[in-house]
Amino acid sequence: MNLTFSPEEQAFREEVRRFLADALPSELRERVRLGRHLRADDHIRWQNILSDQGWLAANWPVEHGGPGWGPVQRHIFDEECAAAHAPTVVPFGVNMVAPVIMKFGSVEQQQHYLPRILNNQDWWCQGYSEPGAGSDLAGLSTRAVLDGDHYIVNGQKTWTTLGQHANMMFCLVRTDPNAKKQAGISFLLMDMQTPGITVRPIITLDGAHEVNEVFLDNVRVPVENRVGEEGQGWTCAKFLLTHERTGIAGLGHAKQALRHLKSLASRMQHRGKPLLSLPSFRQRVVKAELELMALEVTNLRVIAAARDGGVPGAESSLLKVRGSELRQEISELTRRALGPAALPFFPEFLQGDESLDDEYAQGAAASAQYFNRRKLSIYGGANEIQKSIVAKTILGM
Amino acid sequence: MNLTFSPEEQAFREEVRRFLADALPSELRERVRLGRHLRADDHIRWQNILSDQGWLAANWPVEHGGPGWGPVQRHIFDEECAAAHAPTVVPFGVNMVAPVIMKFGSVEQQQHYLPRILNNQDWWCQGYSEPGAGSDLAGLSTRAVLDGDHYIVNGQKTWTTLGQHANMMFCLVRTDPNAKKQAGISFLLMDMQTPGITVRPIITLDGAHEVNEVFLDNVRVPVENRVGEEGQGWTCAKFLLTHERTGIAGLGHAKQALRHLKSLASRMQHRGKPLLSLPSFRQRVVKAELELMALEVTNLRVIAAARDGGVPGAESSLLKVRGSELRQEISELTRRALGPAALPFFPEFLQGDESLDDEYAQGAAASAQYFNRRKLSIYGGANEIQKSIVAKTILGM
Amino acid sequence: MDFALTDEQRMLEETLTRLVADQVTPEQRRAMLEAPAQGASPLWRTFAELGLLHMPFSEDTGGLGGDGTDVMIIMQALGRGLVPEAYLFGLVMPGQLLALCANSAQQERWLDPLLEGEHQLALAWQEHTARYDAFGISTQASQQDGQWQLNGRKDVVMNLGSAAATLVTAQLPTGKLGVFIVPANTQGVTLQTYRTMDEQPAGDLTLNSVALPLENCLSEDVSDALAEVLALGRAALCAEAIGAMETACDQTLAYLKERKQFGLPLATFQSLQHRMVDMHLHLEQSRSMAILAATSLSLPADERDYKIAAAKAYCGESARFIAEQAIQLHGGMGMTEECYVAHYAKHLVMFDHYLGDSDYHLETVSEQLDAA
Amino acid sequence: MDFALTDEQRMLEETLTRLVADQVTPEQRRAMLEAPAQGASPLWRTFAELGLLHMPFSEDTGGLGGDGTDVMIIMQALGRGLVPEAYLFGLVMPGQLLALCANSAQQERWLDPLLEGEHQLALAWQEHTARYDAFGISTQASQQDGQWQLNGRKDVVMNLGSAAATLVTAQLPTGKLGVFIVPANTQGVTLQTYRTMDEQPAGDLTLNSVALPLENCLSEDVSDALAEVLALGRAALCAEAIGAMETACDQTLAYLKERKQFGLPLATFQSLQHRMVDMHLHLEQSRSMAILAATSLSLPADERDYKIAAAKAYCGESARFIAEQAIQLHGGMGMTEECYVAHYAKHLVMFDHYLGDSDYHLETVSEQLDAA
Repeated sequence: MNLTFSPEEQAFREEVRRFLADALPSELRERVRLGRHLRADDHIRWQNILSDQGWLAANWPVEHGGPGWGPVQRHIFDEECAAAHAPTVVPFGVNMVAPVIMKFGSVEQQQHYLPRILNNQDWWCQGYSEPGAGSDLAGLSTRAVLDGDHYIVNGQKTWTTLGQHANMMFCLVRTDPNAKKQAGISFLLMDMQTPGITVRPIITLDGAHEVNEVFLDNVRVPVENRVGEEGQGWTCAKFLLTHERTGIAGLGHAKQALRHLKSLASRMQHRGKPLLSLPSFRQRVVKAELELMALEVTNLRVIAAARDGGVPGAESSLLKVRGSELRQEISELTRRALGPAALPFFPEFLQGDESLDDEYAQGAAASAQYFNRRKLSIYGGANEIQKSIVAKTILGM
Repeated sequence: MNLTFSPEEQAFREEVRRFLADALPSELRERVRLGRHLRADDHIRWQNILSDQGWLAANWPVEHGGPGWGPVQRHIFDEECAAAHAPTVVPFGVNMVAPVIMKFGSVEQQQHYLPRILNNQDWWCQGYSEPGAGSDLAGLSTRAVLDGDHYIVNGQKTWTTLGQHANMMFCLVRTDPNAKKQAGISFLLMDMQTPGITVRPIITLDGAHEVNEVFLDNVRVPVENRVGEEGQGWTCAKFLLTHERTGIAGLGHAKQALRHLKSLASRMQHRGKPLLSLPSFRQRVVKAELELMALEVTNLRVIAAARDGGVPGAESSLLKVRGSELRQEISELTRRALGPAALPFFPEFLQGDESLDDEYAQGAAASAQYFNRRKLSIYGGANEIQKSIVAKTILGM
Repeated sequence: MDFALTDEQRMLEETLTRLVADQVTPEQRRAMLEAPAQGASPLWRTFAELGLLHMPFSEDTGGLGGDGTDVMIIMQALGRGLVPEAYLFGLVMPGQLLALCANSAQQERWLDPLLEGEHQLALAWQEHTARYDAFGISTQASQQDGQWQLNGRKDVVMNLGSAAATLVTAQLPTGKLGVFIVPANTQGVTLQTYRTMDEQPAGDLTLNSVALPLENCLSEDVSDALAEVLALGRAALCAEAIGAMETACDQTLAYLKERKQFGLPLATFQSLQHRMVDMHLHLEQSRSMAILAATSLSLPADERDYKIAAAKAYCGESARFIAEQAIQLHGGMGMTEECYVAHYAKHLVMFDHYLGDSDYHLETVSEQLDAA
Repeated sequence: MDFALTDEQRMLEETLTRLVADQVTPEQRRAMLEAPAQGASPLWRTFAELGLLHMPFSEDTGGLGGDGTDVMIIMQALGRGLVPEAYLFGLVMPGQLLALCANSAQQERWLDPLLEGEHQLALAWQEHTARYDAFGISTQASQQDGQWQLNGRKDVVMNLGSAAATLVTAQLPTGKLGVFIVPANTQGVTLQTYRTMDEQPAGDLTLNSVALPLENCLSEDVSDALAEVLALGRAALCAEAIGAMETACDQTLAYLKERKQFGLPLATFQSLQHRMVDMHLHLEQSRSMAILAATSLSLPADERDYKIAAAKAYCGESARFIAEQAIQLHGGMGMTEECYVAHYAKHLVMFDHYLGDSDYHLETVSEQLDAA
């Protein structure tokens, strides 16, 4: 066994690093570094740069316009992007609906949608969760009734991330109310301009507008916008959930956040000494460092398994549970590190273009991010659900 | 509100302290201090001293020969006994079967058994748990069938603490197999000399012989040895469980153990400095100190409520859960504090009269006690069961 | 040893509980936050009528002579409703410092109107460079031409924007710590106000060659009094947190009972039951610590500060645990502004940043550990 | 980056797994502990036949040139069965120190027979007064009349009673650390042997004016070699703990599936399911750390020691967590000697006391934190 990257992989890392140094606009880098919210334009600007480089669709095969990277390269790319404070690629198009369209979609769908994703023409959002269902995804009740060559869709979706910017939504709907739970679900693509679709913001406790409710009121969706067969929606959804989850631990972000934390806690002073030397604080940083080391090797084990042809299964639950806990712990320590300076809240600074005294600007996002990171253990199947999955699928309980 | 003891209570504490200084034999004190196991004689010797002083039956009313103490005095007495390294009174007679006999027993039973408990003539043990039932006490299957003026008892009891020394056992048996679970249970008193009773030791992972299995093979128990009515056994058992549990947190022991830990960790050296100054270790001691402070006030709240006529309910589950966790944590830190000296295991020293180099004698019991203390979160209803009780009875879940 | 409330205390508790339930519903609270009253709010006037503004002050300074328990009862009730009034930061702490330090003329000028509800004050003790340490500050005061001159900056001063005057600590040339009363609009003073993450009004105060008449100096050696006021403030914050924890637990329990998943109420899932029990264990243990803090205020300073540091550290950790679990058990709902429990969670997390966090206070406990 | 085993390694793993399953059943293990073999046990002879005794040594010292991964595979398999043989303490650690320090005559005398299974050794580096620090010791060695003379005491020397000779570290007059080979029955040496809490043979070694010929000094500056051997030992212990954790998890899972309470298998209770998952999370994360340790042995000393300290600290905490949960989930059964999992729990808890506990290693990590 060895844990070192091959010379080719190291050269690739250098290449990514050079690209990021050259191509990432400093305004964007600074915005991400300070934890300010990105505007739609900011996302598009960066994704166009990636697209021009051919690196937007990191996990697409070459035949569809991807760079043909394996899991190790994708891992390196993610890690370097996080280290460079590059904006995260909005995943709903390129990483989520695209693989489903490649796997289950018709040739027409592939030819129409994939290029539009690659060149950022479409902004996709996800219509999965519903107000009544929570982590019980298959309990969804949005109905789609066939009416000639259209489905008429009625219902409500929620937690639709960045839906306010999207012009397309992929959506799970119930096409057969009599089939048992998972069997009656289909996978539809909707144009957000269709009459009957209303997007209403959900403001989260960090003051951000990141998620939305989407109301569907007699929305007419052409039958050709269904991906796969009727009733095959759950298969598409499961494929998407289990498909490619090596990035799920968010390790690149955790590493960057821990570096930032250590630097911050070295600068902050407690009675004339760096906060990082205060035993109770230092101990928690040391524990986070250890957890990160372990998680990094676990992540590499999963990546190596994927590279060697394995399908990551319940390990991704493990990575999600421990990864989200670690990122939450780091966000907690970062907020604490700021001391009283974590108290003031400047939503205009985080959301807009205003400037702020450097004294506050450097830490302005810390408290908001702490609260924002609470979502990591809730969304995509709450950690309690992940544990039940592991109990069931790995331990046979 | 105030947390100070009254002048009378403080005077009582002084009285107890003087008594312990005068009356507790130094061999016993030393044996308890070093964590060596007590022999039957050791227990009897101390309980006779307490009996002579009129303090053996701390929670008995005056009419039965108790000192008539209230909850606060009992708390002070327990705390001082622990601080002075006095042997714990074997509770099965004086604290467990006696209150049941007082409440549910006949006048004859009271007149026969209570004086014998008071003067240590009988050594009682408890026949509650069964191999198949675990924390599900009411699931017991030991059968008692009426045969004239005797019950014929068949079955098996387990976890019978110090049963090897006992001449009497109180026992839950199923007298009506057709009644639903709790309803068919009766409470019997058995002479351990009765033919058909076999006691088999269970050696625990700390090498101690503390608990036993008791096999009951056609044991004939006179009907007059039943306490209360037939089928009333569960009522007796529940009365015993909820009756007097202010001592359940074991706080006197926790306080003493934490004092010992701090003293030990100040003496042990890590690279030329006291172990107690090593940040990761010190932080855990600080946390234990805080938990003890909180638990002490919680305990006083429960005691004050009992004094003012309240019946301690689910708070005792709280005290048990947190109290056992704290005592386990202190036992863990004590073992760790010893460093490599925690490794050698000297069962002969712990069990017998042999001496040992002072180097090892002072810490010889630490590892064994750490393992022994694991029982605190298991017996008397495992902590998981305690939490389910709180969820049900307090939170209505 | 007594944990029972007196009849008067029980009455106070009931009155306040009713008041908060009636007048600080989620909607009313939102309205108060969105359009803060100019001058004394109706609720503040009610506080005045109920005697709350007099309660924490000794009788010889015109108060009702309430003790730690009385303050605890009030703060706990305010915490239950997350009441957006600066009772602690605008009244109790600055008022208590005046009561301890000020001469009768100063008390007449500043303390009496405070107790009558005619104005509020602020206490500016905190500076970023000193973190949570009230004594290692760098704001300077010196006498020149028969006046005091102040230079420096005070950070995250609670209730700054609504204060008729701010009590400002400063280093004196003697090496001691002094405290000055700085009326609003004094020349050389600039305010930057904002809200905290948990929606409380605060601000930074810059003092640029601020000239003050001699009588604006309240004390030329305020250390002991300031320590006493900080102790009181910390005990009061613990009590407030208990109130907020109670509500957060209640709301979470109600949500678990009501909300269904996989066809069953969440309250029937054992892992969630046990988590809910853990929240209650934290609450009850923290309540014990808050009681310990409230009843320690009259102890000698060392013992008082040790116990209150322990309580503040303990409650800080519990508050965060309960906040995080309340969010988690509410699922996505707990992440939204609309969900009332989210506001409690914000306060319970940010609690730790007021008057010293648990690292700061653990350090105090740790320093005295061997002696304890 | 490669986590796959080579074909040889896979074969080694399979052979050992089978061997342990066949020859170290709970009953066989108990018998071995109750009546230890005089001289090499049958199992040790099998180890010799399989090449295990040669495996960890470089080819130029007569070994098979196995690396960290090979040692990991072996130790993990031994840990799974809690095999009562002193593979690490009686062979790998003293042997490796000989391989690093000894001249060829010394190797011929002591190392060759070790690899042939003809004797075992012990390594005495630990002293109570130095706690886990191998370098702050007080045993002294000095030359007198053409001989070395040793005075001091070594504590908790593993495998002491079965060792043909013990490698003893001592302070030299030069201020450096030396290492000496002390044959059993040397005059002036007294042994007090005992078993550890987790049933391993150990003892204390007192050296009272022990005279040794010059050739019994293996090195007059052993610090680097000793650090290397301790690093190897720590990595090996982590691997062994992984094996023991696996078995403890397996046995606990099997118990939960089999045992019923309130009419249902324990495995159906959600809170126990999640606890069992937590045990697995600890196991998998610890496995990663054990791999990190095994693959760090060839790194520069600083980096090696940093990573191995991190791994040992991490595995120490996980091992204890798994041990405690295994006992708890087994209920009263887990408290008894009869229950096999109790023996794993004992080892997993005491694991932390071998070659430095997690406080000790966390301190090492902490010292290098900023640099990391």
